[in-house]
Amino acid sequence: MNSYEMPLVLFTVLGQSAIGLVAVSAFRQVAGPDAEPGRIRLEWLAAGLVLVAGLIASVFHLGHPAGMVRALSNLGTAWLSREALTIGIFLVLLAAGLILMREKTSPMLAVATAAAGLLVIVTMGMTYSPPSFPAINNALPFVFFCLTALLLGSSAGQVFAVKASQPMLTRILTVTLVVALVIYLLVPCIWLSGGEIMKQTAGQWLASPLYWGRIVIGLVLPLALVKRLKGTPAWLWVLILAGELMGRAVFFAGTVHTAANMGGMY
Amino acid sequence: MTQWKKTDIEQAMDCPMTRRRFMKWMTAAGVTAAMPCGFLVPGKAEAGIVYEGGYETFRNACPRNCYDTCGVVTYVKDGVIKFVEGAPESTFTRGGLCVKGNAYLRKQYSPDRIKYPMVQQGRGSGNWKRISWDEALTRISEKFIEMNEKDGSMLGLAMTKYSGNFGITNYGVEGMFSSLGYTTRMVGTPCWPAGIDAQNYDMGNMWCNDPEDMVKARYVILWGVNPAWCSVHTMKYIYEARQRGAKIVCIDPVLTQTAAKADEYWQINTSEDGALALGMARHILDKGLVDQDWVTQNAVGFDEFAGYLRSEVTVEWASKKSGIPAERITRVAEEFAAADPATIWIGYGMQRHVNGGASVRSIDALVAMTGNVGKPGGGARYGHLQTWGFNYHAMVQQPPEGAKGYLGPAAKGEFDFTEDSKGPAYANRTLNINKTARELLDATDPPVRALWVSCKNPLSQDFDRNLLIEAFKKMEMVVVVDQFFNQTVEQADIVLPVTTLFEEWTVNASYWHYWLSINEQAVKPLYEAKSNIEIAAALSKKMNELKPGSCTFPADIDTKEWMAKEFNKGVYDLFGIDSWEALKNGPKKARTNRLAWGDGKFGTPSGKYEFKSELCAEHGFNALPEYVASRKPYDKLRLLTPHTKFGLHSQFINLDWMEDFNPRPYVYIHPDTARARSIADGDRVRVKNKTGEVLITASLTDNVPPDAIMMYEAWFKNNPYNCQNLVDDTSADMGAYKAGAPGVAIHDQFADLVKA
Amino acid sequence: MKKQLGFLVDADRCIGCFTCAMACKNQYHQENGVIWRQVYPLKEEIYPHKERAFYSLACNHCENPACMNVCPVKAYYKRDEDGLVIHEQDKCIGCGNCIRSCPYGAPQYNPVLKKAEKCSFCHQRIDEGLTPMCVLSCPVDAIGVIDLSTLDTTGLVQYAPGFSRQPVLNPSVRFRLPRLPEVVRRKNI
Amino acid sequence: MDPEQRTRLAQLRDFFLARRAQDLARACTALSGGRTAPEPGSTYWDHAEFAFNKLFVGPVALQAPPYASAYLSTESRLMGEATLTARKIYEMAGLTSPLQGSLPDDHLGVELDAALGLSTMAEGLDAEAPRALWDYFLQAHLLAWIPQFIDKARRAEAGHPAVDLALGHLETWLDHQTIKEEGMTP
Repeated sequence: MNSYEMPLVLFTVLGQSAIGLVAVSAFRQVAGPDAEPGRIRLEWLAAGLVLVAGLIASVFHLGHPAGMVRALSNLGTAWLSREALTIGIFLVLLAAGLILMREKTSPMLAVATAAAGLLVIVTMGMTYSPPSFPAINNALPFVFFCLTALLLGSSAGQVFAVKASQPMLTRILTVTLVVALVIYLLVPCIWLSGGEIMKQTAGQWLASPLYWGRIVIGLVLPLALVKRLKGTPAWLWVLILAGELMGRAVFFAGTVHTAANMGGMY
Repeated sequence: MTQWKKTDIEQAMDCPMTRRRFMKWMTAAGVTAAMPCGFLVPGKAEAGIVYEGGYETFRNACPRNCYDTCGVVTYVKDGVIKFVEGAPESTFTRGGLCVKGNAYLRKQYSPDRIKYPMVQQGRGSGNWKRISWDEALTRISEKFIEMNEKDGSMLGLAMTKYSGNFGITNYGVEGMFSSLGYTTRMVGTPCWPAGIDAQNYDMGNMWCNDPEDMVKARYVILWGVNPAWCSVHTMKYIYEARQRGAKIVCIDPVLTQTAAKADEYWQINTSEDGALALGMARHILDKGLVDQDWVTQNAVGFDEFAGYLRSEVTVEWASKKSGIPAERITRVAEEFAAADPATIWIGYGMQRHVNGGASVRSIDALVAMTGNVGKPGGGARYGHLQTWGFNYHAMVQQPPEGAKGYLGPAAKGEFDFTEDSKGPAYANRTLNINKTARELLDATDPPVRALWVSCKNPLSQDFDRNLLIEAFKKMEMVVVVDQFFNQTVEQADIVLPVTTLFEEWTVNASYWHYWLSINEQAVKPLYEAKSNIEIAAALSKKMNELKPGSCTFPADIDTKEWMAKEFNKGVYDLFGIDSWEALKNGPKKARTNRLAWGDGKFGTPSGKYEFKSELCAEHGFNALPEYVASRKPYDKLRLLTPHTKFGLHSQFINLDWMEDFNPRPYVYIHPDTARARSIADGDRVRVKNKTGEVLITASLTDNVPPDAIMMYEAWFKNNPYNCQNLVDDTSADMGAYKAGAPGVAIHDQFADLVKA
Repeated sequence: MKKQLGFLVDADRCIGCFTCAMACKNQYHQENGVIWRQVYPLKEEIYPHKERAFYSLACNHCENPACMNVCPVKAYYKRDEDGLVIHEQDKCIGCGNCIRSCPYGAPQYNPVLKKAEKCSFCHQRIDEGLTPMCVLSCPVDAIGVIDLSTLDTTGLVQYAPGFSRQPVLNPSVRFRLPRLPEVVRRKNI
Repeated sequence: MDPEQRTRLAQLRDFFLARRAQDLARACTALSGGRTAPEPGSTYWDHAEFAFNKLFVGPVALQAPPYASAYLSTESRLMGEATLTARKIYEMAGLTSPLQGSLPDDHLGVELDAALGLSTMAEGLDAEAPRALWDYFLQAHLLAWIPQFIDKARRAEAGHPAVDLALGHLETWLDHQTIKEEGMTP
């Protein structure tokens, strides 16, 4: 078991939620019903605050936070530097959107910000899939992060969306919940047929109460609620956020590092 | 790599200019007036000696009880040891130490070192008061004088000392005791006495070739020895021998690290080594592979031995006893006889049995009948004391006149080279160190009243620990001289701080290789630590103060001079040096005596190798190296308690650096044995037998046979683990002849275990 | 191929005595628990006898080091003259990315300095023409310094069992595999 | 530092350099301003000495080693870099420990004694150099390890009211230095 790395859990989940909010709101503006798209300004402001909160959390992860300002110096090879850069771009675009917005942003800016958000998730996916974690040395982190973004984007988005576009958001949420449920149940099984370290990772995940907590509270319960209430209650995002936080904690603590098995099978 | 941030003032402090400017201000302001400090005093600014790179180098020697006894180079700056390294001049250690040697800095500068003489209010209570050396020695002297008056002799004072520090000047502890009068001595050794006696009966002395000539061997049998853990510097010669075509066979009840490096490993049934050796001897005899010329020329009694082999020994019997298939025994016996030269290294663990001596004799016979004794690259290697011919000036002290003592023969330990004192009939009362608990309890007229412990940790090393706790309770005073608060200091009345190897002058030789190393005092003793001879001198001064003439040990001594007094012409000739100063630029190797029995003149009464030893028969054993049965098991599983690579008896394992690599003890169990008791890997188990019990973590491995369990002897810092709770004090067969008392059957113990 | 120094880990000669690991501690006095060179016992799936064969591993000074590539503040550099990967601790911000990304666990976290640190191949000693302390201290010459550009690799293997295969990083370490003794067990138990 | 602080410092030095119960009793009575501390020789002071030895002296493994380099070196060792820095600071001030080489120079008692000396010298008129040295000794040395030491001593298993009294006074004296420090009054 590695350390839970709580600062990183908070940073990644909150960051991805903010990006999800912006992306879903952008989608609502561009492809949503032509009625007015809801309280966009408030939504983007919320996203901005959530992202800043995530960044503050990430500071606690650093041994020497003062050095954070130098984090961009290795853009050439380090995905972590690129991640910092893309987050910077996303924040700038978000701020621009907030300033220029009358009652909604120009679609061009909305899409650009969403694209920047996607770029952030790509760089995050690459940063957290080093060769030392065979189980996630692939596109899985990127998939997990996209799911987090979509889940929170569509669920938290309800709060800001106008009545008309809520069914669309609910549909997005339901689909994402189903996809996420399938992926999170399937991935450990795939690992069980993989190498030794993947098997151990699957073992750790399946043995972790947090993993099952996330499946039940973060995915199955919301799915059931959305089905029964035939809509997304405004508070549903709280359950989903709790599930994502639990899931991310398992992602960091339960994924087995190759160095933990030196001298053993690989 | 400290975390001092180089502030600018710190740089400023480094440069002398600031210091001079500061001094100038001091004198100008005339501030040398009344300094408020009560402790610090005006300093005199003379610069210390500064060498290249700012280091002074000193020569030291690791004084532990180890085959390798490495030469050490110590780097000192500002009176603080910064770094230690192996001495490069020795071809045996080649500039290297081991995992323990490299941890010496953590011993020297550990905050847990015992610093001051202290007295415990209530033994075992843990409540200690600090006292001065004067007070401590006064209490001790008053007790000794009171005992002398009550018993009319000093026999009530007992000393238990062995191999905690093999620096030659530390024999000053025995010297201190002699200078107090006739006292009680725990004599003998738990280590290797049965093997010493066996080799003395066979060849007249324990003498092995220079281990560096092992490269010439064509066949090497490592019999019950684990050099990969206990003599890491010898392994490279075994590898080189293999490189040159030798076959390496390892015979051991446990699949040790050495076994993993051998070509062929025999998992022998513990303590049946004698039977196996005799079986091989019988086959060699039948195949006519005996080196008849060598035997007729250099040995006596071979015919009787051959007769015994033909009538009593068969390969099948040997195979049944040892568990090794007959075809294996015959093949290796033939290969061994054919190889020229072939050698067998006999380990100390192998002779720690009730039939240990007999087993060593039968293996010696195997080497002799194949003509491999007295041959470079050959020999029955066990150990030697060729390089220990010092004056023992510190040990040889005269008792005060009029001292009364014990009437009767006094046994002498194997390191006691003094001739038998032809003086009055009085002698020290010698008790068997391997039955310390029983002897301390049973000794009468006078009973043992006071116990002095130095260079030894009885409550970690001596046997039948629960009985020893009783024995300690009976003592009126227990004085322990040690560096760390171990399980013996816990039961002491007075503890005296002793110096480490870096804080005393002494000289060290090895019982395996032929190098000699000086041990210079690199730094001042920390706190109020004193070396053993300084303690002896201080005690003598106090004794004579309270009762003139009660102690003949010189009252003030110079430890460097006492080290030099150990040297004599014999040592200088053997090492080709004209004074001990020559050892300041590195260890020196003995120039002669490195080929055991090369001249064919054996030390036996007959002057030849004695297959049949009358002396051995006189001492109550078989004249021939006959098979002696092993001990009847008194419990289900055999219990083995060998040594770990991370410590030397109870030293080093308590250091935090060592805890990084060796955090806790384990009992090693065969998976089948564990499954039968539903024990899984990592479970807490309770190992019990008639002597006591131990709570420990289980580790499943087939390195140990299904009918045995193994745990290593060790003292972990705050962990009550102690394998001596399970080991009783049953004696080995031989050992009294040369070591003063029989050995101890450490590996003839049995126990059972159950899930805790 | 450019000069690339690396360690030869001769698991056949190695007796698992931990002298190299302690010599490294004796030289650099790392914090308790921070271990630059560790002696890993081979598990029984790879070597049948428990804790009887070892790999002594520190930093493998890879050709394409993960630590150097992922460090956001460029606190690692690879020396051109001999390919050693050196960590500049004062640049380090303690983000732990190198610790997370190195498959061999070479970078360790120093809890007091709150920074990463790792084996530097004793490059100060290499520059003085000396050998690293671990290599010097080994009593059986089971660790050696090799130059991969001129190495005769007969009998050597890069990815020994029990050592994670990472071709992208291309660790500069070569192994000689441990031998197996012919074991004769007692038959009458 | 006002005289009252200085006497407090001297009493603390005597406390931590104490060899036996009487020394502890004398220092503690002084520290508590002679108020009704139990008279010396009663078992109160024996228990104080037992706890004092378990924490700071031995022979058991120390629960709170009173040496700077046990806290400022990479491993809890003595005679580390911090010891030699302390020795150099004493040298700068023309002072040396009479037990140099046997008692580590960075023992708490010795350092408090040095603090006494250095702070006095720093009071001088144009005492620019000693004030810099005293300030360095306080900031980079005393404040670097003594708080850790106090915390470790308090969390240790062995304890006694007399020891807590001394630790309390040590802490207040140290805080007093920092408050004065911020105030930058000479």
